[in-house]
Amino acid sequence: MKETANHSRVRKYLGSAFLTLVLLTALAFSLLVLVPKFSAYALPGNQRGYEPAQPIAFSHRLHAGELQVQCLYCHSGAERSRHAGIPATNVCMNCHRFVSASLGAIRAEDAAAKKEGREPRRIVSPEIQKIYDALAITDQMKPEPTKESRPIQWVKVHNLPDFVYFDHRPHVNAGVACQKCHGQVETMERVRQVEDLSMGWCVNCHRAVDRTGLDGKGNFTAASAPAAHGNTPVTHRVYASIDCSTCHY
Amino acid sequence: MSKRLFVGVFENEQDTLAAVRASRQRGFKIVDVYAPYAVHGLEEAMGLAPSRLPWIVFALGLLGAGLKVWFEFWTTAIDWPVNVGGKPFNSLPAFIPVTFEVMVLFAAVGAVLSFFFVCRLFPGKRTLLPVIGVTDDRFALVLEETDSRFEPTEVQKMFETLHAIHVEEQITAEPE
Amino acid sequence: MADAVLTLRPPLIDGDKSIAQVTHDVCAPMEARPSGLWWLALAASSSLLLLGALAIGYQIAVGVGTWGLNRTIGWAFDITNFVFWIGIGHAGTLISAVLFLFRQRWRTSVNRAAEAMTIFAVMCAGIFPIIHTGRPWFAYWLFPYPNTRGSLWVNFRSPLVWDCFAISTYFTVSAMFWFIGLLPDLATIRDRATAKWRRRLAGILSLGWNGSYRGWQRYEVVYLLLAGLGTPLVISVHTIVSWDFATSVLPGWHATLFPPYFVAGAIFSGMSMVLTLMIIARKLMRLEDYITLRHIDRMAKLVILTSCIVGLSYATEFFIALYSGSSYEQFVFLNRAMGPMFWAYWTMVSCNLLIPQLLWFRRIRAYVPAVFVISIFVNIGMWFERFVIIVTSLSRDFLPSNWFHYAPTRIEIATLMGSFGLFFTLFLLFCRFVPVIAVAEVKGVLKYGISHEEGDS
Amino acid sequence: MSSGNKHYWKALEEKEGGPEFLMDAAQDLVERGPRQFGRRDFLKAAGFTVGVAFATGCSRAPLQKAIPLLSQPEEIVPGRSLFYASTCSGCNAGCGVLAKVRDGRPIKLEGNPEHPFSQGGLCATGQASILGLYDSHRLQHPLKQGNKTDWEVADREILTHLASIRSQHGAVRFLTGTITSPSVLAAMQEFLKSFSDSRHVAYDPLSNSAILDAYQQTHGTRLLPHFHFEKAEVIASFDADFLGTWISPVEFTTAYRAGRNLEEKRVSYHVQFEPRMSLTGSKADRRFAVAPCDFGVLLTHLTRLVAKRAGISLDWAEPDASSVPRNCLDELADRLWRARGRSLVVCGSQAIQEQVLANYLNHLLGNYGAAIELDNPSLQAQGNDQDLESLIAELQTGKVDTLFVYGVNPAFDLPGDRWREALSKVPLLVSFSQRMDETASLAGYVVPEPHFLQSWNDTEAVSGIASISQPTVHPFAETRSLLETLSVWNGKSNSGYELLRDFWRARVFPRQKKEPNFDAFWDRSVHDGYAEVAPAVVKTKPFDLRAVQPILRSSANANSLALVLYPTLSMLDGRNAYNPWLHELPDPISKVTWDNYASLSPATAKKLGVNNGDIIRIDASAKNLKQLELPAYIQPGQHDDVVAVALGYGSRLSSRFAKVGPQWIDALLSVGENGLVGQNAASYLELKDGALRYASTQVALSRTEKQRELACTQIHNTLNVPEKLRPAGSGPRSIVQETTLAAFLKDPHSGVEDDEEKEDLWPTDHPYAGPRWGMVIDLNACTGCSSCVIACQVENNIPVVGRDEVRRNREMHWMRIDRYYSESDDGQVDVAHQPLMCQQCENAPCETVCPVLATVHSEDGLNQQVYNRCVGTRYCANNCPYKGRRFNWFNYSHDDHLQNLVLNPDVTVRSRGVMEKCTFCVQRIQEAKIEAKRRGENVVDGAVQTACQQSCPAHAIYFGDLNDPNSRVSKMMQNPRRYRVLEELNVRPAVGYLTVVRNRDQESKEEQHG
Repeated sequence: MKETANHSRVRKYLGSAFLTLVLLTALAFSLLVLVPKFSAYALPGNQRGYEPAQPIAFSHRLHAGELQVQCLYCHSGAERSRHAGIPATNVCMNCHRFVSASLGAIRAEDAAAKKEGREPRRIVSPEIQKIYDALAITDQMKPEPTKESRPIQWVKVHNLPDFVYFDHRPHVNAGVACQKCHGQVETMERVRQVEDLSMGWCVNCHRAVDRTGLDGKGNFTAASAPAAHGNTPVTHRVYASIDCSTCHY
Repeated sequence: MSKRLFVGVFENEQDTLAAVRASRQRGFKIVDVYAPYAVHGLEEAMGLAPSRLPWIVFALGLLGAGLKVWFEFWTTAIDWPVNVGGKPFNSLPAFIPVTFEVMVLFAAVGAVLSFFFVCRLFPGKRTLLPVIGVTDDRFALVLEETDSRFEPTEVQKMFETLHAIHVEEQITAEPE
Repeated sequence: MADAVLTLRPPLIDGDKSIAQVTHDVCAPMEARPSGLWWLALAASSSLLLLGALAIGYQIAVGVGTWGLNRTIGWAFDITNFVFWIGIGHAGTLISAVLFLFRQRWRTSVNRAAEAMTIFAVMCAGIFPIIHTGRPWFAYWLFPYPNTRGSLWVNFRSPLVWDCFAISTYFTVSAMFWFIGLLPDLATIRDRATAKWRRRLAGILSLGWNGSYRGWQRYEVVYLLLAGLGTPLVISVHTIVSWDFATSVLPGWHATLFPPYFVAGAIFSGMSMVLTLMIIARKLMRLEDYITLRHIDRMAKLVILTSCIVGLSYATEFFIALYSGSSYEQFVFLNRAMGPMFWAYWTMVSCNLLIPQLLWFRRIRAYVPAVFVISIFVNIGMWFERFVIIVTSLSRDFLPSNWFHYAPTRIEIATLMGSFGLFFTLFLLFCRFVPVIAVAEVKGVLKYGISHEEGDS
Repeated sequence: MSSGNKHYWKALEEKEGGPEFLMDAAQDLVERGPRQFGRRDFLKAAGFTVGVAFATGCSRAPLQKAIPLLSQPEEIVPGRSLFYASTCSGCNAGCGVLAKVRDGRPIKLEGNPEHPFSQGGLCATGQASILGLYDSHRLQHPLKQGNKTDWEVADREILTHLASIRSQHGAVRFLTGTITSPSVLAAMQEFLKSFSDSRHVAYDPLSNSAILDAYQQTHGTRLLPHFHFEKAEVIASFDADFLGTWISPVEFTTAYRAGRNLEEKRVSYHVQFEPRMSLTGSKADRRFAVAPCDFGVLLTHLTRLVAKRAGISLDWAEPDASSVPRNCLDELADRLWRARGRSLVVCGSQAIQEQVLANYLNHLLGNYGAAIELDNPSLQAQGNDQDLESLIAELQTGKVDTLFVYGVNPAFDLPGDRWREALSKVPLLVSFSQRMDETASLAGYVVPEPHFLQSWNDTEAVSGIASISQPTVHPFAETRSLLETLSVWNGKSNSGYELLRDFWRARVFPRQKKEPNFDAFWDRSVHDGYAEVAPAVVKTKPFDLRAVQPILRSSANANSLALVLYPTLSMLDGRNAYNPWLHELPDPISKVTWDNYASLSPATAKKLGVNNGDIIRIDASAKNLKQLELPAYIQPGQHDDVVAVALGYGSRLSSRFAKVGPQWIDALLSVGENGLVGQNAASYLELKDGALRYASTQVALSRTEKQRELACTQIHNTLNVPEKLRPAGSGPRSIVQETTLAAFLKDPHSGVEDDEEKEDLWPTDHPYAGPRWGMVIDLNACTGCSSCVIACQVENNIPVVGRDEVRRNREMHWMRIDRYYSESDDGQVDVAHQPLMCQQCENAPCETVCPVLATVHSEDGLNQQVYNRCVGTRYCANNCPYKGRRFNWFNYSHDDHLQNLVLNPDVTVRSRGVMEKCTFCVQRIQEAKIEAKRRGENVVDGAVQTACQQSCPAHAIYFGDLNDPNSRVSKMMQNPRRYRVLEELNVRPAVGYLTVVRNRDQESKEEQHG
């Protein structure tokens, strides 16, 4: 009777310890698995991390990063219009009328041609060829009557809900860096949505601007503080309203 | 460890009350009385201390009200002040109704939960009845043998004189 | 009735029952097979329920436009039904809480059913604020919860938000109150149950209640506390409902009188609904000994009282309008009485004010069928009261160019019927599976009335 | 909308990628419209519940494409609107418009503020004509015997036919409406010249032929003078609805308002004689209901009185007594005589004799050269009904071999059966109609025109003002403008652009001296939309007194009523029957939509024992015309012997509206038993002594047992509450506050109820430190013409809900015009028009009650409405004293993808179950703010114009920043006539109203209302 009790107590103890161990490891493991899993989940409409494949493997890293092409060179609408805009194909042609392939490829062709003692052929990279196809022109920039021109159908990356009106003008002209909302595009091979573009995200940035100014360093002049509407008209201040009708109408 | 209990079963509340009073005179330890309904006067007869539930509930009520009025003030005046119909951001009078409701909610839920807690009531609990019928029409007085002065026959006699319809002795092995 | 204290008063329960008998009488209908009548009633009410469900489904799928509303009259049947059902609910809490505080022991026979009625009525009421919105699937936006919008909270100045909190609190508290009261009876059922499933079920629900007096002592305290909380709650709830209208600028809505007026009206309608149900129940389930003529008599007296209060409110409204000197206000009330919807107004007055006066006569109070009919009239009248307040005020407000009329569509009527279907279906199920009378409490008062001065005062 | 934004296309042809443009636009719109729509359906929205939230949490939104242009024209920036000057073709008035073009598609027409006579105003028809561009029922290609064909075939066959006619010297007739385009006229003349027997017959369905014929008699030239209402101090109008539908309403409204400027204390006196209550009559200072048969006698009387004052004795016999009291005529004669040279008599009658008398009156009063100009006449109505008479004779005898029909619909807008049978006799009937109307359906060939925003054209509506219509978008389909078609048939086919340029170089350029070189002239004309050139020389003889004959007998005949056929400003002659916006636009007086009806005076209705909506039978069996059964409408102010029926209804173009609006179990059709909207009354027109008569038919009325509830947006007509419900001692409600000129001159504040600011319970937390938007509406200027209603509808994507929904009082117009009658003791019925929209209250009752903060106040004083936050409790609408809010009871259909292209991309298309309302065109405010920010300036006064304000021909609406003491609106807020509706509620509206001031002597008696 007695030792059975002891025995049972021992077994219970062991068992419980073992069980605890198992449970702890299981918990740790499941946390390891689940936490990233759940954090990856998002509420409906949140497309953060969206990175669609584009009809042309256009590299922002190459153009905006290495070659230092300014954002507004192609997305010139951002200054003048609500939409930053996707550049018209003829904008691409400003350069790609001359640049039809990577420098390396061209050099190689030249070398090969020299070796074979012939005229170097014009090298056209398959991606750039797509631009020419869109415009229905040959690599000699001559119209190609057989083909018909058709615009390139890019895939839209940053989609806002239909009932929100976002306007690039005030942001760009107030000096908000493109990267603030679009992330380090100049480092992206393919553009990815880095912010969740939720209402809270917009509103909280607007609040921050009103509190501490654009650079967030709090060097906000009295004139631009919301408190002092009177002596400076709304339209003048770097003042981000959080009125509903700023975005919803 | 085991206990020795004497259960006296009665038919109506008067007899039960009498029995309770008698047992206390004789200094028997009353474990509990079981009744199909709340018999009035038993509380005094058994000499139970008044419950402290009201204080818990009062505190919870205050808590609820406080939390709510703060929350309303914070949301409408601090976190996101909005001009609604030209009203001031802190429209305290308008916050009162909801505050009141939340106070009642906290208090009421608190009362019930703490009741379940102190009475150890929970779904699937194994019911312990001294005798069958205490939830129908029987009243049961349960005494416990405490010391040598405790005289079973005397208990028996007392119960009979107070017209208990039935007396029984139980040994329980329930842990303290 | 101070003289009653000295006189020998009749018992609360007839037939000099023994405790065991009480248990038996109340549990018998649950353990017996349901009568054909019950099945018939259930069939009727559940088919109404189905009809209502279809109507609501169609309305949610197609749009609120399927109701007879228009740009002048934004609320009609929906909110009328809402206020009506909330009102019905109030009698339950009144009987179980207020009368308990006043030590009205006769309540024990009716409070269980009354509380059940409260819960079911609040369920019916709760439907309407949700389905009346244009986008019911967003109704949850009325509750403040942290969100990705910044966070965007709710407008705590809006009576509709107050409603949300009031109704949900009211439902929770009534439900708990009801369950606490039910606890000992569930134990009783458990211990006398022969069917295994019933014992199992009652066993789980009764939480292991065993009638220990230490339990009883705290039980009494909690019950008292809940009653104490429920009483101001019930008043606050209908006050808040009345504020839906009182806080507006609309003539006919914008009245400080509303809170007491609405609370009285609620008790009025609730009491008569209790009468309606109890009179049916005592007949169906042979509980005449428990729900005695004296119970009916007392409730009838309450009905007269509240009817008079409501009548006074009607009069006061007119006086205030006259006294205010605002021609808009004055017009609204003239328009109620003599405008295109005069019929609704006079239905209301005759059902709520004139007909109940019959109850002054002891003979009529003692004649159950008469009381029954009157209670039905009051139910109708109180529905019309809300209809009149809401629709006639909206239909002709400040700018004559906006004046318009209102007629309900089939969908609306079906929805109203549906809510009655839900109510009666639930009530019938309740009669079948739950002791309609608070067994433990009745046992407690069995001995009362023989020569005690306790009892009603 | 500064003129700096205005651009012009050198030529559409030069613009690359035009089609992609539209594709892009379509893409964008197809996504915007329907996708929103989709999101609104219940199942998907239900997906917002938490359960589904996680399921859909990681899923991606539907793929969206962004399709740039291949090659982007310089001035085109996606997302920015451009304004192109053009000329409206809604009617013949030829008002100047600016077409707002967004991403390649026109989305709105606005009045061109610089245009000489329309001066920025644009009427409802003009505003709504943009919808015609996106009308999916417009003909997409030529038709042969009603079957699709292509232009080659059509041209070849028509030309061969014409060749044979030339050889056989057959008769060719060109039947058109008034053509104001000189280039088209020239081309047509050239075309007709090539036939031995050819004639151009022009008529106007709403004819003014009698006026021209009268001038033929009195001045020896058939012309329509140019009226200048702004120069008239006394206006006597004999049934001329010049503010509503007569000749050039926008121009006349603008001028009329200029002549009644209270701020400058110059107010014209306007007397109106008319059988029915017209829009113009509703504004008159003195108005007499006169039976049509009495006008002759009336004019004769007035002529005698004026002549007496002029010291001329007329040897005329004593005419019948006129229905207008003698003393009133005397008074009018006095006023006219006192204001001689500064007065104006206009007459809308189609009886040439009456017109001659009117001319004589003007002659006696010396108004020629002052308020009436003859040397640069109006060309807005050139129809000649005598030609029409001879034409039908020719048609019936089968003499005509080929008939071209352009711009009119004789099978519909002329006495139908007779014309249909006559037209069917023509071997070759060619129609240029844009739609399959009654005539087109009879035609052998239909060679459709494009919409006027799709082709080059020009207009000379008033001699000396040549304006240009330029295309703002490619034709979507195989349509060809008349100009091009004629050039093809004339054998030298060319693009419309070239044709117009050549014509202007040859014919218009020489008529001006300003610009030495044509290209500069052309560019400026296209940019401005018009050019002022030397008017064509017209020779008028001195007034010929022999023409003047008195009318002594009134043709009244007892026990029968005169049927008065009139145009409504929405349907006109029926040309707008395709347009749902105009069908749903409430008639400014009766407030009835989606129907025409027989309006009766209250007395007559009583006699017949009919109420509104009872169907009555109109019987003219005397002239063996088929009976007409129409619902009755009781119209205060109408003459007792008159039953008035609107023209332009019952067109086959309206058959498409059977199922417009939401469809559910209780929904009714929007059309009548005939499957059309309303019924065509044109068969009761009479072509008699050389003029189309609109009021000459005598009819008998009888009531039927049938009923048809009219879809009326306002069922209570006066500010007085019904007699038995009136609280003791309460007068009419002071919603519309008015006074008389006499009282006004004594005290400008007269008639305004005291309106001091009320105390607030709490100190306000809300200083409106930036701009604060406000509006003032001058009720005295407002004529109720309703162009603001349509302008608002176009600007704000307001859906059409259909007849049944309007009948249920669920129309969606954000801006409505309330109309109240009041009767003075002398039986004069006064009308007040009150435009009413959300009043943007400072203490808004709607905001306090919204549980979810879906409607709150902005820091510039707007009452914002956030559609996507709204759950639709309708609490706000219940609590709105003005009922300025509109609820989306259903999903209003946006499934016509072509029509969706008219949607304004700056405004959300609202979903089912949400509240919506006016927000002072907040999208325009935002645009102006952002642009100002971009330029680092303030928003200057006038930079933001609301749609209603922009379109108002009477310039009755002022909008701007109330915090800027120098803005026009804050000056108007200080105007002594300013009051606020329901001031006593202290909700503090941001909208002020200016009192109505009637040009009368007796003090205004408020009790008279009712």
